[in-house]
Amino acid sequence: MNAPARTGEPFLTVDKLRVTYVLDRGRTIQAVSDLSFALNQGETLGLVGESGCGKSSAARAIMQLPRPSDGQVTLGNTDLTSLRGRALQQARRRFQIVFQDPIAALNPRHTIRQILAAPLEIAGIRETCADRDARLISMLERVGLNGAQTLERKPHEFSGGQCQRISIARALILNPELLVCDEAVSALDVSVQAQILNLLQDIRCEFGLTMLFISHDLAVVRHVSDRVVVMYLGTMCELADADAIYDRPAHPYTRALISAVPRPDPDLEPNPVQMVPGELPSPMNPPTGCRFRTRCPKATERCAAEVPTMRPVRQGQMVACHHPLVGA
Amino acid sequence: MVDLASLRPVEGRASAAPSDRHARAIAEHRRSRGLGVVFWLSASWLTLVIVVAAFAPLLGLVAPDESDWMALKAPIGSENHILGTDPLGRDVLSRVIYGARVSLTVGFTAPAIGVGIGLVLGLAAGYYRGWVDEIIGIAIDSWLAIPGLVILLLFSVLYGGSLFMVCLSLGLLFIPSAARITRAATLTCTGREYVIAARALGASDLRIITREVFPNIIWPLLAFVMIDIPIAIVVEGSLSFLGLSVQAPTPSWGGMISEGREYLEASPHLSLVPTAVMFLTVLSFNLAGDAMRKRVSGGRSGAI
Amino acid sequence: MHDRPPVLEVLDLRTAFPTARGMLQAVDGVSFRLEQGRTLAIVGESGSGKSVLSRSILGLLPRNAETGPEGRVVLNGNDLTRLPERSMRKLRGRQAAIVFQDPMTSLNPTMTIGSQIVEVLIFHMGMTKATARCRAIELLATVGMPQPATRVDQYPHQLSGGMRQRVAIAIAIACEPSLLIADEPTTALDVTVQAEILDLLQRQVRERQMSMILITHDMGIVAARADEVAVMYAGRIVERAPVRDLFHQTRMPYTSALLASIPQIDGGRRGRLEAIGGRPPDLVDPPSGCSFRPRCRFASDKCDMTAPPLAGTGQHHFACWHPL
Amino acid sequence: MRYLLGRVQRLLIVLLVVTFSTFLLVSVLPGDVAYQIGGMDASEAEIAEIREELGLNQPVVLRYLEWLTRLAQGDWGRSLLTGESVWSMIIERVPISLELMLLAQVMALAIAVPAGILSAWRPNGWADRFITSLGFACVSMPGFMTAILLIYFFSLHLGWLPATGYEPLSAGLWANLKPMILPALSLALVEWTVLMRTLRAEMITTLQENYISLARAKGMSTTRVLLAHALRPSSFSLVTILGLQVARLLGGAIILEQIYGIPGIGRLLIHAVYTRDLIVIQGCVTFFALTYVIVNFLVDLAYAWLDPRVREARAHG
Repeated sequence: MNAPARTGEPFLTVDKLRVTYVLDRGRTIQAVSDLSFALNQGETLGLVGESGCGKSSAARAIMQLPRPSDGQVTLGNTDLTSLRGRALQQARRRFQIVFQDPIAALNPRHTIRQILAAPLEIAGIRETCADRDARLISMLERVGLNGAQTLERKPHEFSGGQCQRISIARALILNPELLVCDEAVSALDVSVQAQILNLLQDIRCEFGLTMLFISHDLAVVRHVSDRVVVMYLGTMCELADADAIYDRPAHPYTRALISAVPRPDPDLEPNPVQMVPGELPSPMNPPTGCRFRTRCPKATERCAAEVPTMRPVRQGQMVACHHPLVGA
Repeated sequence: MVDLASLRPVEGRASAAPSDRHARAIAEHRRSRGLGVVFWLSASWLTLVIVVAAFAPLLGLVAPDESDWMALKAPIGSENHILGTDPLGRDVLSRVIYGARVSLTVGFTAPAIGVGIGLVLGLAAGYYRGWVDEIIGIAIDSWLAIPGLVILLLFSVLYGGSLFMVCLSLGLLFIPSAARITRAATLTCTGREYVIAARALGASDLRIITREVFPNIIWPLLAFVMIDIPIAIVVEGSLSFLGLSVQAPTPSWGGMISEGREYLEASPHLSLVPTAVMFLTVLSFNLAGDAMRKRVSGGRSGAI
Repeated sequence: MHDRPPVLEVLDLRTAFPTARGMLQAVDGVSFRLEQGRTLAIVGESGSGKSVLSRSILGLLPRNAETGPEGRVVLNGNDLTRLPERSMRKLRGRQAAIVFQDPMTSLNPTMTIGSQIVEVLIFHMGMTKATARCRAIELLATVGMPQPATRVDQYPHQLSGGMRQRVAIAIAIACEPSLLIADEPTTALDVTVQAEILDLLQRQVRERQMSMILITHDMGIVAARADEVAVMYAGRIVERAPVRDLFHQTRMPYTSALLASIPQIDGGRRGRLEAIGGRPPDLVDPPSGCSFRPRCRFASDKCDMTAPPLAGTGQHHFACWHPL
Repeated sequence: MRYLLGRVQRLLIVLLVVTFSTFLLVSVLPGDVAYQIGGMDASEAEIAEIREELGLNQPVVLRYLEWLTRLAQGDWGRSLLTGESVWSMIIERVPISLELMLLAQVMALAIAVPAGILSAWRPNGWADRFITSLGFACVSMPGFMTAILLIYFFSLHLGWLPATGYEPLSAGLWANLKPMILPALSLALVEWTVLMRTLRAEMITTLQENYISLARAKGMSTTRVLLAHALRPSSFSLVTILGLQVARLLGGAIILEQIYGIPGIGRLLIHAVYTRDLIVIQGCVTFFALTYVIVNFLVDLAYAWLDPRVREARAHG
């Protein structure tokens, strides 16, 4: 499963990404502040956090849908944030996205052929109908659908799982290098989710894809990712290899998140919630210093005074906390 | 109330011999979604009116403005004037038929103009937002601030009673509502993921508008146009009632009703015949439009 | 254990909806019993009929729904299926209450949360407005709402998802019902808030000796919070057992396949998940015999012929000709 | 509060745009008013002199600005024909049009609200079908046709109600109301359908919401669910449509005022248009634009009162 990170230099680097939404007349919300990470070719990075932590805004910013308010995103050696107009549209072939709601991601009025042919038309690939159909059918077969029967039908005739397969086919048809999955399996049932996760694993190896997997489901993220980023209220808490972050979490929030997930084993007593009970602070005026301090059992004055910066605590594990859980 | 959509069954072949329960359910569903007898009744009346109006000259009718001095204010049923004549001896039946031409032309062209322009404005406002949306919004508000009839008055007085001008000025009246409906539909549509997915594929704005947005907003708009047609006929009727629509010799329903007003006591049929014909036509448009809207929007129609 | 009559007894309940392709059999003959103070988890994927079951029990179905004539729902001795709407209404909220899934839409946006609690108290308990308001504030405190006295006059949009679900729970337990149905109460919430809400639910149910039906699709919640479990598939209960038996001695192939396809958060086992093949069943035209047959590894012609009845020893029942 | 200031600013712009465009439109009118004043046989010199005196030769923009500044000081200008102050003409007729419009709206609402709720409760039930087809019948009958039919039955045949005329309130309430019933009814018969359909569509969507299922699960009776729970969240677009209608009805009752002989603003405007009395036309249109702006503003306030979410957003806004 862990495709070896082949080439050394990073393939996708995100540097100090910031996303700010402007509410009416001058009030702004910082959905993402100072997100930075590097991803090697063929590696999968999990982006996990509760709702409102900015993981989806980060994914959309990386996809330049819309462009981030600040910070840089480079894919291979092209700086996506500086691209404009035609150049950006051309570059989009190299990175694609799969959305959460499978049905809403497909235009209800188009047939599956129109949906899958769109990327080819936009990229200006001219070919005869026969060749194009053959290409579409082979891609549909590749994602586990009966190609011939599917082309003529419309999205409402398919189940959630099938629509997601069609979305994946559309994303892969131009042979992208980066695939962003924004809660791609969250809307699916467990049995269908397993099918799609297996499919994602197969295509990752076959297409040599680098993947960014965004989800609130920690178990799914662990299953899919090589490395994981944990976010809270727009900021990065921790970045580490998947096994390290789940077995030896360094940030109190990561530990609280992992312990809160109910395990499917009746003999385990549900763990007590390791967080100060209370509500998520409003993103409009986040707490000073470390944003998690209002719910952190280990918060001190220093946490309120000084914003913690990401620093390594173990080999391949970085954390933004003044009192990391070392040796936990 | 469980929303049926969440229970949407996965595709599967309809069983070969549906048991009676299945048949009953399918029939019940088709009935509530079908067009129904009301639709066919109104559709047939409309076709009758359109055909008769279009081929009026071939029907061998008396010319609408030809006065038969022998039979002034003849009652209904007199020999060569089935629906009688008006005080100037003109045949009521032929005037009603030729009057239909005015009403139908206005009824179809005015909403077409209004929705045409409204569509473009609504699309631009809904898709580009920002200052485009602001300016179009103010223009629409200003347009609504002036009561419709005032504009019609000014226009008809300015340019006299040519049919073209009536259609144009009436068309302008339909722009705000069409623009608002299009803008609302465009806003919801651009929010959906398939538009964002198209952008992610590198599609240009033009392609997104024509291929992704337009096919999805055309249906609610067409359903809405069906409401405008009867309104156009009614407003044209009011205009000709005030004598501001097509000028005297050409007959129009509103004009006939207005002229017949003085003789309400003696020969009410002068007003009541055009009233009845106009009422039936407008009612048929409304009922046919509602039935089609039910079909398009899946059962729970009744949108304004 | 069985001296007292069960709080709720459901016998052969059937519910179907007319659709464009025929009758959709959402609940296809469900029977179970629920003793006082016990928590029964009903687990199943979407389209398995678990939500429709909860609404059928309380009679909250849309008008075009058809319920099987021989179905019985006996709550504290009275058979709800035979009650006229008027007396059914006296029961709802008084003897049985429900908490819905999406806190964002299950509270009236134009009414203060206080008035939505007071309404139930006045209608069912005959309290005056004043006493009902104090009781509402007490209830908000018991469900863990900070500064209940000020929050009582706030509107739902001023509260977070977790807080709104607490208000929904306060409404549900206001009249001390004997049965509480929680229809996926935490699915729309984050995992940390989820734990708090489930703790709250379990505490209230234990303190008030209520029986609870917890509907969910998350096996983790089932393992942690339920006494007994019923697994639903295509409108039928395919396996029913105490929670430990279900996890450790699973007999129904569907249940074991479901457990195997859940990604694990502990331990490094990665590799491919054992996904169940095929697609969820079509409830309008269900397969003959056992509805899991097309996706089951152990299927035989017998499974194709007749649907297996829910049988088994002691408290562990399952509907399968070739149990594991 | 900033939100409301934004709204006021936008509505002022609308006011300016409306008045300027009308001024432009009106000044292009053929058949110069000077001829009206000078009479048909007036000589060219006299006509030129009248035009000069009334300042009709100045460029349009200048005349508009001059008119605007005078309006700002409360001077609505004088009628070119009778010399009577426009403001007094309008003020004299406003109560009449207002009374007609209010009566019609009250009647329309009294029919539309119960009908809307009833038909939304059982979509496609017998009540819904009956009310909807009744609605279509009323909408298909334009105002002037209903007026004629009402006159034909109630005043000509039965003679209960007068067909025309207007009695000021000073002549006694019933004397005032009597001639108003038929016109208000013919107006209400058309307007109630739009209100009913808006409320029906909104109610149908609201009744699908979860909080309605919760209300039923709480054991609330159907009437309580419909009135206490479903009505308020469904009344938002009803208020908007009501606002639009009120603004339109003030000017839109032109035909009925003509038929029923009620000296409202509508008739004043028609007369001004026929006689090309620019200043009066401008005055009337400005008055309509003003009512539209004010009514829109009131609708916004009603929104805040009805929907706490909007009130909350605006408190911060």
